[in-house]
Amino acid sequence: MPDAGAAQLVQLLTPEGERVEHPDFSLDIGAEELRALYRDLVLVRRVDTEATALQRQGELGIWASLLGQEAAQVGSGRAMAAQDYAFPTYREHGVAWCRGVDPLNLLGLFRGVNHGGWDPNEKNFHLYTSVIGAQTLHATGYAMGLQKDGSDGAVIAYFGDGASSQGDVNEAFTFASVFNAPVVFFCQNNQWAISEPIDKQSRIPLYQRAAGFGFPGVRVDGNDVLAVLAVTRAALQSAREGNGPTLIEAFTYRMGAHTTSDDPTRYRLNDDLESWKLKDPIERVKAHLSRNGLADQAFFETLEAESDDLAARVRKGCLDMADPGPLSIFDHVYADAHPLIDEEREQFAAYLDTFEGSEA
Amino acid sequence: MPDAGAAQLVQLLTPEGERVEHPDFSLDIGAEELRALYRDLVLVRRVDTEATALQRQGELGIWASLLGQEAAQVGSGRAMAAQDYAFPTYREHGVAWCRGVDPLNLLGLFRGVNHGGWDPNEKNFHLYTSVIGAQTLHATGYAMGLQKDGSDGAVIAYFGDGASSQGDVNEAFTFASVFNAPVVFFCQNNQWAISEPIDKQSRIPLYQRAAGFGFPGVRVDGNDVLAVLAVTRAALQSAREGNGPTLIEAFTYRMGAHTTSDDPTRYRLNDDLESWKLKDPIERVKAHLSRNGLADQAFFETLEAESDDLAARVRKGCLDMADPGPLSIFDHVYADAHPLIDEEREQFAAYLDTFEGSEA
Amino acid sequence: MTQITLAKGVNMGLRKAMEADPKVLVMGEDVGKLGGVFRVTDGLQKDFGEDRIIDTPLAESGIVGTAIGLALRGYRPVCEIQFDGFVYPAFDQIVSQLAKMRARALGKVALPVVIRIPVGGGIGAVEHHSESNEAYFAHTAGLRVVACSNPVDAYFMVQQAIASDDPVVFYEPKRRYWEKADLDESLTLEAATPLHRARVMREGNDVTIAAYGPMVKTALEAATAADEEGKSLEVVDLRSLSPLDMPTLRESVRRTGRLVVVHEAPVFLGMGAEVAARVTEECFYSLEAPVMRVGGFDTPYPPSRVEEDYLPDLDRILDAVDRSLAF
Amino acid sequence: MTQITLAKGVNMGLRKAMEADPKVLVMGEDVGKLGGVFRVTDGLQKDFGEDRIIDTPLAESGIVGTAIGLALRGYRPVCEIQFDGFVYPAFDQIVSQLAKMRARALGKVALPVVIRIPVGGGIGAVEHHSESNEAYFAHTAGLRVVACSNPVDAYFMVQQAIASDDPVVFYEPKRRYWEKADLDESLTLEAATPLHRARVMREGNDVTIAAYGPMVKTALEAATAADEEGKSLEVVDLRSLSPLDMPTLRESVRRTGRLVVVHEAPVFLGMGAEVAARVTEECFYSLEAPVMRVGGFDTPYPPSRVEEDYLPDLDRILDAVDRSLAF
Ligand SMILES: Cc1ncc(C[n+]2csc(CCOP(=O)(O)OP(=O)(O)O)c2C)c(N)n1
Ligand SMILES: Cc1ncc(C[n+]2csc(CCOP(=O)(O)OP(=O)(O)O)c2C)c(N)n1
Ligand SMILES: [Mg+2]
Ligand SMILES: [Mg+2]
Repeated sequence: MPDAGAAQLVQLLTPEGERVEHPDFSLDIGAEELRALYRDLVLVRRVDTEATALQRQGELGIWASLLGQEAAQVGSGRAMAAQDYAFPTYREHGVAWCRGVDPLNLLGLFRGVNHGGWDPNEKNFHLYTSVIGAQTLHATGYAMGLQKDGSDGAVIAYFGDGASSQGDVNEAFTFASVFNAPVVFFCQNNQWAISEPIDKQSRIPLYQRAAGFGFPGVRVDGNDVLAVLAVTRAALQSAREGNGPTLIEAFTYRMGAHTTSDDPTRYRLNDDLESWKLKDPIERVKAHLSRNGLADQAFFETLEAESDDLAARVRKGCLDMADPGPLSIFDHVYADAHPLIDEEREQFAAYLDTFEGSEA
Repeated sequence: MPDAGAAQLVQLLTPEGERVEHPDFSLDIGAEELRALYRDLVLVRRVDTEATALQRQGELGIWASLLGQEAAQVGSGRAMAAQDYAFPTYREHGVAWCRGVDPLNLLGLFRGVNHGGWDPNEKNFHLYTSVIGAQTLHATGYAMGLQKDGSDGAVIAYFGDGASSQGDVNEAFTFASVFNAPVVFFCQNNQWAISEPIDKQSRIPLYQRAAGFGFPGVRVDGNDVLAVLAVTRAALQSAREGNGPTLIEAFTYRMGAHTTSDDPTRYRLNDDLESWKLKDPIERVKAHLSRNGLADQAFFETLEAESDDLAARVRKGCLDMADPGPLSIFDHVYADAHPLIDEEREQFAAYLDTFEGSEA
Repeated sequence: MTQITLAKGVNMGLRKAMEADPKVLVMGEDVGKLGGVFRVTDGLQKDFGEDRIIDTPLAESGIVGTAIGLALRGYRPVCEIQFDGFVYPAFDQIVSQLAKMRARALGKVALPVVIRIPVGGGIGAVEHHSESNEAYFAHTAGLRVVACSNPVDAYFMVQQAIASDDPVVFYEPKRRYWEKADLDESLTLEAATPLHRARVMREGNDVTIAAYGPMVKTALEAATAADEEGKSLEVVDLRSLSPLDMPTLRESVRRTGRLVVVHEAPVFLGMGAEVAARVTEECFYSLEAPVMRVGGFDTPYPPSRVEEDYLPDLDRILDAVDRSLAF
Repeated sequence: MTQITLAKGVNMGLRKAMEADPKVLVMGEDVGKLGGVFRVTDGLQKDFGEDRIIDTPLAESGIVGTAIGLALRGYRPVCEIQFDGFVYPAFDQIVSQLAKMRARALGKVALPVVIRIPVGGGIGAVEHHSESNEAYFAHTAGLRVVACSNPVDAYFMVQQAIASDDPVVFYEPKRRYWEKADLDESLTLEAATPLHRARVMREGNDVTIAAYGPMVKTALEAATAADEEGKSLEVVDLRSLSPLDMPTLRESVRRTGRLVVVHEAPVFLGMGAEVAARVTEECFYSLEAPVMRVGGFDTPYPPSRVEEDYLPDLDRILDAVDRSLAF
């Protein structure tokens, strides 16, 4: 994994949509693949927008928007091979998309019908983890398992800039480094941890943390899907080849509120937002496609329609989602029989029966 | 705080007792001060030897020997100013000595008559902390307090190579760095965490961890009391001047067992021990003093006698130590009155009274 | 008289304490400009500055660990834990350091640290945001644990907690943050009920209901409903979970002969277990029925769409009352 | 028949489990060449290699967190926590991740992780090396918590814990590590008492003593002493703390009418609270006296020179028996 260029932000596509070269990271990519990436970016943003709307309408309890982070997520998500495994935070809707997880699965959690509930092993995409940083250790352990199995899979552990301060994340760095585990630590530095700017977490760029643990760190333009793809591929490849972990800092910006419960006007000014709008991860790919004749009007129109369909499906699926029954509380707490759970389930069922037909 | 020379082990006195220069760290030191350091080294080793003997004779439950780490502890301990504050692990008997804490205070803990019990504020030496790493956060918080007070004091947080893996230690690095706290992280890398060699904690030299958090790290010859003194003084001064934390890795070797309960023959060979014997922290100062005529036979003889007296006093003090009474269990749990404690104390006193005069 | 919410009560209490003692600090995640995710520290940083209202790195062990260091230096830090489910990374610092350091030092240091925790469910939140973990801390010697249930108590109790020279875990019932009550600001701290005293919120003769935090309101509603059925419930707000105010509980139970303990936390080894065991031992001959416990089930806190089934409500309390009366 | 110590029992049980299933791993601090500070993993690394007996970095959260990841990959990790007082840095990973992940995944993942903890006092150790923290984990839904009290149980129970698809906190009474008993190695796991079943260790008629882990031996000694005074004590080894084996307890208490619960942990919200509350509810009309609790005091574990006063002993158990009989 090249470390040399790390001092500089790796970029392969400028905000204006121009391809640029980087001494350490290159990407050979055809028109079709570019269009596919663009499609991913557009669709994940559309799912996100729809989810935000659903929350406003009371259909979701909360939503953590990925707005502005589409490239970081699609770039890294598309860098993964089938046998690779992702451990997300609560914001990796774009990665979920790339892994083939149905957006409706994500919505269940935010609607409050479950705490996750998709089968992590079906798409090699672990459940969302909301305790900050905890999943980086699971990812490391999983990677240690891959290593023991002699598998050629690798793992990506997602986390935020705020999470870099948690003990768990730093312990994950130590374990991964000492055991040379095939794991890529992918930090989306969106520059905010709720209301706290990045300087409350670190006084130096985050990618430099890796050197302190003995593995390479790279800062990539997190709004550049091509650069993220190239850098993540290289890091996964490096892990696969037995070179151990890499830290990728995807430098980006949280364009929306932390979640729909948050009110960013209390703690940040509009200026930054305006300047980051010019770095939009989708616009630059669109500009690149258009300017170079890599996609025609029909492509954009078809995508628009697909996007509308997806949004409609997500909306309908959300509204159709059944609430869990009261006795589901007792399900899946244990794999094996458990007398206390059985007793409580039985008593509660009997108690609920007393209301049968009554109004209470 | 100079960082440039960090790649190299800072040394000012060779194992053969020769003074050498270092581009970044220098020390102007007279004969008297040198003799005083030598005296410290000899006396702390003597206390340690006596404590080990007391443990063997059943007078202490356990003892954690500092054998081999005298220079790291005396050098750093003597670098501190009166207003500075130390947060030790469980092995900093040499630092305690430099702060003026009576060795008998330390013995109380290992004998089992208390869990510490000296007044930390009397000598600015906190209680021993045995939960690995926890004290580094206390040290950082204390340093933040000094900063708020506008004090010109600084703090030293001691910890071991094993401790570097704990989340708490890395969180301390983050807090200290972000708040620019006047704290020196002093890691005695004695190359073992009980039976685990340093490569189970890190694949690169530990001093490099600091750079990942945005502050300087220095590796110093931990068996060279002069180098440790110079480097620690510089780090404390840097902290005092508002430049924030420094990590010092004192590269040394645990010459004895982890504690008297440990059996190192199960996990390490004698070879390393033999080569480290040649780097003994006391012998090199003795050689330097003798060879340069900085101390005469009378000095060494007087010190020998003082050492014997100290050992005798420690032994007698240990044997004379009174066991705590049963009702002491309830003391000092809370500052203010507490009905449950009061009730239990009363009931237990009444219960004990029933045995009065009986044989039970 | 000012009408305040419970959140405002804590806010005003913090302000009072900070005005009275320059050593009082507030630290935590997002407590500064944002005023905390529940706005409990709203406006404090503007008035007291970044030096006293400290936005920390995102690390709970770091928050509590550095608070301990600040306390050793003479400060009185109030740590905000953003949600109940996020206190566990600080568990070691709380139970091994904060709780034990004074005894370790034979009384030579004091640890006046307050850990504020918004607690419990009922707000439709996602996982980890609705937990009730008071039993962990109440089982830990060296800590004091209290829970406020209303705006006026919130105002006084947070000040008392800060004034305590012992570490205090201070629970705020998050779904009651917006409940309102009138506060007489002219009342002094000295006039307030002592921190570790329970309070009879409603007198009754048939069954005693002991609750705390968010469940006090539910218990009072149950008492009103029971009244209509001719059952007279006495409601005791425990307020202090460690230590427990046994005299108040004893007096009530000896009179009514029956006790139902209510909390959101799982029943197994929840506070109800201790209250039941202790009251039974001290009031054995007065009890006409075993102490009944109404609490969360012994499962992880469920998804929000089913939390109303998980949480004790009026009906489940009345059911327990009936079961008690049936003995 | 082989005579083994309790430590050897765990060691042999681990070996059996590792031989039977290549997915079983042991991980922790100093578990390799040293064989752990109590030599429980002695010889295992030599036979199973560094890949399966893993010396980890010194970080408990890291140990449990990576064990969870390994479990997700299909391994069955057995984590050794060096001493009871050092499990707290892993608390978040245990209660928020290990305990809850299966429910979070609607049953789609299993977390067969065992956390071995040498527990309790009586060995003259310094602070943090003598704690009894089972109540924290027993209060946590999603975990199973067991405690062995003798060499034969140690051997079988550790294998059963490893075989469980649920996470198990496995307590080993450290001051009983050197107690000896005969093991019939020809017995299979299937023939052993199920993991979550309590066991009547000695039959009696007057008072039931419920104990677990290190206190079982003490309770049996108390029973012998009581016998001489003409009091017949029944001793139940709870073995499983979560879930509790209520049928066995109920049957005993309904017969004797009296119960004393004994543990080293502080009484306030200790296991005794739950046992007392539950037994009282289920056996209200059979109880002639309130359930008595004998445990550690509600203070931090004291310095070793006074630990014999802190720990429940034969006399304190007999005192509780007398108090029970006096009702
Ligand atoms: C241990 C823990 N503490 C606090 C929280 C509350 N919390 C949720 S998200 C968040 C900020 C996270 O910031 P960052 O890691 O940068 O990720 P981002 O939300 O920006 O994607 C906080 C403090 C939590 N979930 N877990
Ligand atoms: C949190 C925690 N885990 C485990 C232990 C047990 N333990 C005591 S000392 C030690 C090794 C410490 O190694 P190091 O940090 O290098 O310090 P040294 O003993 O070499 O001075 C261990 C694992 C502990 N005290 N605290
Ligand atoms: Mg962020
Ligand atoms: Mg060491």
